[in-house]
Amino acid sequence: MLDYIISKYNFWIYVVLMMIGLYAMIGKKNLIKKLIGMNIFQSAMILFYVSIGVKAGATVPILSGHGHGHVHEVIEVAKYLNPLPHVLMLTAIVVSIATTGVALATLILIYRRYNTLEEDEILKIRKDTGV
Amino acid sequence: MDVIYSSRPLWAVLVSMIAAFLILATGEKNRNIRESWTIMAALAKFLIVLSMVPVILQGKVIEYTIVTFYPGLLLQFRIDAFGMLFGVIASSLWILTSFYSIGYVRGLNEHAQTRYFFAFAMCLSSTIGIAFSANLLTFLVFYEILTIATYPLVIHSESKEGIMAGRKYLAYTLTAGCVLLFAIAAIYYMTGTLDFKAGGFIAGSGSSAVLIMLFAMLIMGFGVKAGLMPMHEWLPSAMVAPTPVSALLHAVAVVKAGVFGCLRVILYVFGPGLLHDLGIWLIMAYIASFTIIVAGFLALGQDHLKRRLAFSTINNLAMIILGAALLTKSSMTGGIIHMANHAFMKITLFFCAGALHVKVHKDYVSQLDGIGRQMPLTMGAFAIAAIGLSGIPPMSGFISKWFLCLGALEANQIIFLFVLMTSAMLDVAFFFPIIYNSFFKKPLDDVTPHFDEAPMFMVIPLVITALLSIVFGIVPDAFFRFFSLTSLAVQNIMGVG
Amino acid sequence: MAEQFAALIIVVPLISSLLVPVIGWGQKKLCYPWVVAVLVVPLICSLGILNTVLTTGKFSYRLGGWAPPWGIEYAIDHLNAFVLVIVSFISLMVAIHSKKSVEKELSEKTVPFYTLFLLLVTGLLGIVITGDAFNLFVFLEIASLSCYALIAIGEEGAPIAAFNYIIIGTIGACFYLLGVGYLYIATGSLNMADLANILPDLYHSKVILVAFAFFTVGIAIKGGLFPLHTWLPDAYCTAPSAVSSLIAPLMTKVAAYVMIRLMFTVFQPHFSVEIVPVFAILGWLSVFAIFWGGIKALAQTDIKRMLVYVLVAEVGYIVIGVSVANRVGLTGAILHIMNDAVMMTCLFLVVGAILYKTGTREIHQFRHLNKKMPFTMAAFTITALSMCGIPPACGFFSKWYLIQGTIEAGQWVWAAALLCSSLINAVLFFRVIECAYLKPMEPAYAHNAGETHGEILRDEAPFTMLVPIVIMAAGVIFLGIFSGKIISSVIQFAVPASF
Amino acid sequence: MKLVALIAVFMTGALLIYGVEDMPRWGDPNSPASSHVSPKYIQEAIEKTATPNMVSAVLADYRGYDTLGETSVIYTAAIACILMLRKKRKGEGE
Repeated sequence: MLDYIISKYNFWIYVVLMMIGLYAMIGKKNLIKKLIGMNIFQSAMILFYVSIGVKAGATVPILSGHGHGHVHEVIEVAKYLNPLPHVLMLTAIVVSIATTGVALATLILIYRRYNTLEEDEILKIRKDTGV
Repeated sequence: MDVIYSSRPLWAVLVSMIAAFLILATGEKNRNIRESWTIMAALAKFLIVLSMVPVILQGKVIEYTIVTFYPGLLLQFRIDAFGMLFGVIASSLWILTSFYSIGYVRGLNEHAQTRYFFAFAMCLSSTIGIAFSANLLTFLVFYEILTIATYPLVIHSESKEGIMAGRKYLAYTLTAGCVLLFAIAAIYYMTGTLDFKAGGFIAGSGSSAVLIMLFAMLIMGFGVKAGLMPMHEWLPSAMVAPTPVSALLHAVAVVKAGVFGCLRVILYVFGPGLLHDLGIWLIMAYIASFTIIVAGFLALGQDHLKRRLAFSTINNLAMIILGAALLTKSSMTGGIIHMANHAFMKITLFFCAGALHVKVHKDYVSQLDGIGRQMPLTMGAFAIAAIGLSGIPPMSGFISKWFLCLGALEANQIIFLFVLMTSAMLDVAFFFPIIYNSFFKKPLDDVTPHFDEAPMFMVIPLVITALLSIVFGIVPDAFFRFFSLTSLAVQNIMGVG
Repeated sequence: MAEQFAALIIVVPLISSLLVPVIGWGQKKLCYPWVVAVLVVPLICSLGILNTVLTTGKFSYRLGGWAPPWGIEYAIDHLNAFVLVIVSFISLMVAIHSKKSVEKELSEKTVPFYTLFLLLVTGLLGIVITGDAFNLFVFLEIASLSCYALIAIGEEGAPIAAFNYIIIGTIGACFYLLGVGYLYIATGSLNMADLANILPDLYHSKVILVAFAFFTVGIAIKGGLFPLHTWLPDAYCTAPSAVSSLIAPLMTKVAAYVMIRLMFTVFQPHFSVEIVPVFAILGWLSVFAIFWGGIKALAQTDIKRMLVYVLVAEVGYIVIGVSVANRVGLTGAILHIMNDAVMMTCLFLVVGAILYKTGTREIHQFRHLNKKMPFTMAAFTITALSMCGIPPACGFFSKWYLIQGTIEAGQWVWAAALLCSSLINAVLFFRVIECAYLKPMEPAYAHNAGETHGEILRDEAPFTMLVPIVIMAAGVIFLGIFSGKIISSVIQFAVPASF
Repeated sequence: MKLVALIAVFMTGALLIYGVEDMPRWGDPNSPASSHVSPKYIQEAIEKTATPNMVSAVLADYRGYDTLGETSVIYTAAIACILMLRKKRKGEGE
């Protein structure tokens, strides 16, 4: 049992992180906190993906000593990590940054209009102004 | 059976649809041109329909496929004797109603006349579509178009009452449309076809419980428009519509479409044999009888002339359904021929009510004392039609009632004979006081004691329809060959079933 | 030729979106004609693709020449060729329509608006055309990001709606990505066709089950399926009218497409039907969606808000078609993707035109609209009738197939929900029609028969708005009449072969 | 609301963990993820793309199209911020 838990501890960690983020996104009233939750959520996802690429006993997927020219000897697959998840996560990181940027921009808009970023206060202001 | 492929059915439907858009394009400014579209379309439609009658009488059918959706699922016209009969009724009466409408709306200086004529033409287009449709899907398509096209006519007055009536009308008919859609989809799923077939096509495709449920749904769906009780509520309310609308649509096109649908279901989807086996014909007949009697009594209680006529319509339509439900040769003949006879007589009555409304602004039965002296032609026509509806010879109503009674005897159901007798008595009870009062009672103060009729545009059509109801009483096969068509239709059904 | 079409359909709007700021820098007014001209290209391309698919069958386009599953491919079959045509056609129509309303609502933001507009279209097209699960996510994000921003510049309350959308939309997208990750762990592949080959052996793996669950939830969020639709009404309603007429019809439909793609081609239908009871759940949720959307719509006085709730119900329609999981139901669902896209676009365009002309969206202020804007209102009426399922408009036919599907599946309640929803729609739309056509009921009017009383001048929407509206309304009728043709030539091949 | 959020979060978490059960051990070199598609990247990258860094090779070449999408995402975000935040400067007409 313990062995089982340890053998997959990467998953436990990312699940816990992700749930923290998810809870912040759904449960928090402050919009900035929601945004932070979103970032935690996405980071957890990135961790998850990157951990898929891990192979025991392998190293980073960069060929050493083959800076230029062709390779003649056979490359051992087991020696290098799986590069694909890393690639995917480079894209996902960019996406997450872009999303954060857009979200921050909307937060600026919201703050300009209501002078607060607390969800219930905004709701109250909107109710009072009769919208 | 010989099948002739021809695009004439399509043109019969399209001609008034095209006219509808021409009317819309012409608009309020050029009234005379607009009205000429209506009349031209009416004449053209009638001629197209009439030109097909001889072919049908030779025992052939005319077919035209508009579009195929799926194998076995298509929009198609197929004209058989039964559809032809309905087509002839609707298209011939449209001409008269067109003239009458012109007199009516101009006489009252109505608003939104363009919309009125547009919707009218659309209604006729879909009515003919219903008459000629070859399968349930086509039927449903035109049936729904008819529902929508009638709506602007029901709410024509744009008064609160009118809008409420419109809502009620839509509530009833659209719900019915949904029920129909479901039932028809289920039939298609079960049988893979929707084509009408004399004597029915659905037998053996499902358990009897399912078939009975489908039958109930279909009759409910079509019965709403036919004013079958207890789904009749919208019809008297819809009498707020202008009188030509009530005349053509609530006496001929719309409600007849409902009855036509019921008959199609009874005779061409389920078929006499199956209904007999399932034993629902008797229930159907009882429902119809119930409607006949109750509507008769309710009519007695109405003071508003058009509402009284509306209940009389419900009463007569139920009689048609009763004829079909009894499943004997004579009763079917009586029911089908009554579709034609009732149409001519009832339209006369509505025309008269409209003439009264336009000329002397009287809508209530109690206001009609002595009006016969002022408007003898109108009230004379009224008398003829009323007598006819009560089933007194030599008017055409007698013929249909005769066959219906014969049918009741053939079916060994004496009780329905009594129903028919009671109904005739009720007819007498709610029509004869009107005739008596208008001719023999001392005129009310506001009645002009000398001859002063409604506009000729209105009087001539109603005189023609009144005369026709006498002619059909004496020579049932005159002009339009209604009788031959009827017997041909019955032959087709009985030949198979 | 078709391969070039497949490449161009994404690249042209993408590159053109880079050029919009350049063009707008010189002359702002040129943005609009540029965008319209550019959007003609995807339409032509998609028609070319559809034509190729119809004549030679499905094909794939390898980006960079790398063979799948190592590289990314566009896998084009009947289903996505069909959806591509819908997306590109509707985006063109909305672009044409947008001229005046953008000038009025967003006058100083024309340039970035049109840039994002093109990017949004690119994203939607990319989602539909791609054959790679991760690539789909990237395009989903392009579409979503532009969506968020376009919504945020709407009326009062739009930024909050947009922020909520960002949060929930990100959850949706991330759930999708989690699903992809789980599939990748179990299979090692990202290519949809490759996944479809590998998956059948793994159907009983828990990883696959979880992946499937996350896919479903993620897509349901993006498509606004009840009860995950909570972000949708505010977001779509507060957006500028040009934006809502683009995203309201298309976002939900594209999500529905992704759902069909994942459930029936990546996973085999028998997995989605037998191993996971997902369709029972989805079907019942759709029933709730239909009723909830309908009832909420009844409570609205603002026509745009009403339409948005109707949209929630319409999503339910499509999902019911998917959930019955039989051939005819799915045909109905795919048909309804097209029909509903056309109808919804038409309705939103009409609302945009009315808002532009009269400045109001309140239904009770629609008096005399039939006189002021006869063509717009005629288009509205036709589409409204189609929404109520009146033949021969297209709404009737999708309803027909959907009901056939429910009957075949023996789901009577679902069928009843579909039927009830047409009645609810009838109430909704006839209420509007009554207000627009019949409300001139001042007491004086009733007698004076409208001869000269209160002459109402015609004040029709501008030409650029009217043209797409009329085209869409005509489309509603034509798609209805030719639905048989469309089904027999396209949709029946689009339904996955395993049915 | 908090309670609902908590329940939703726990359900999601439970689902994720449920799926973990059938996953390969962490770092297992024979897991499908490491054995189906990726070996070819490792073996052929240098030969086909002349890039010793396999991540770069996949990023810019095999899956270069994703990267194009990624840059578009950045572009979208930039334009989105401009659209939302840019205000009319004084003196700028219309």
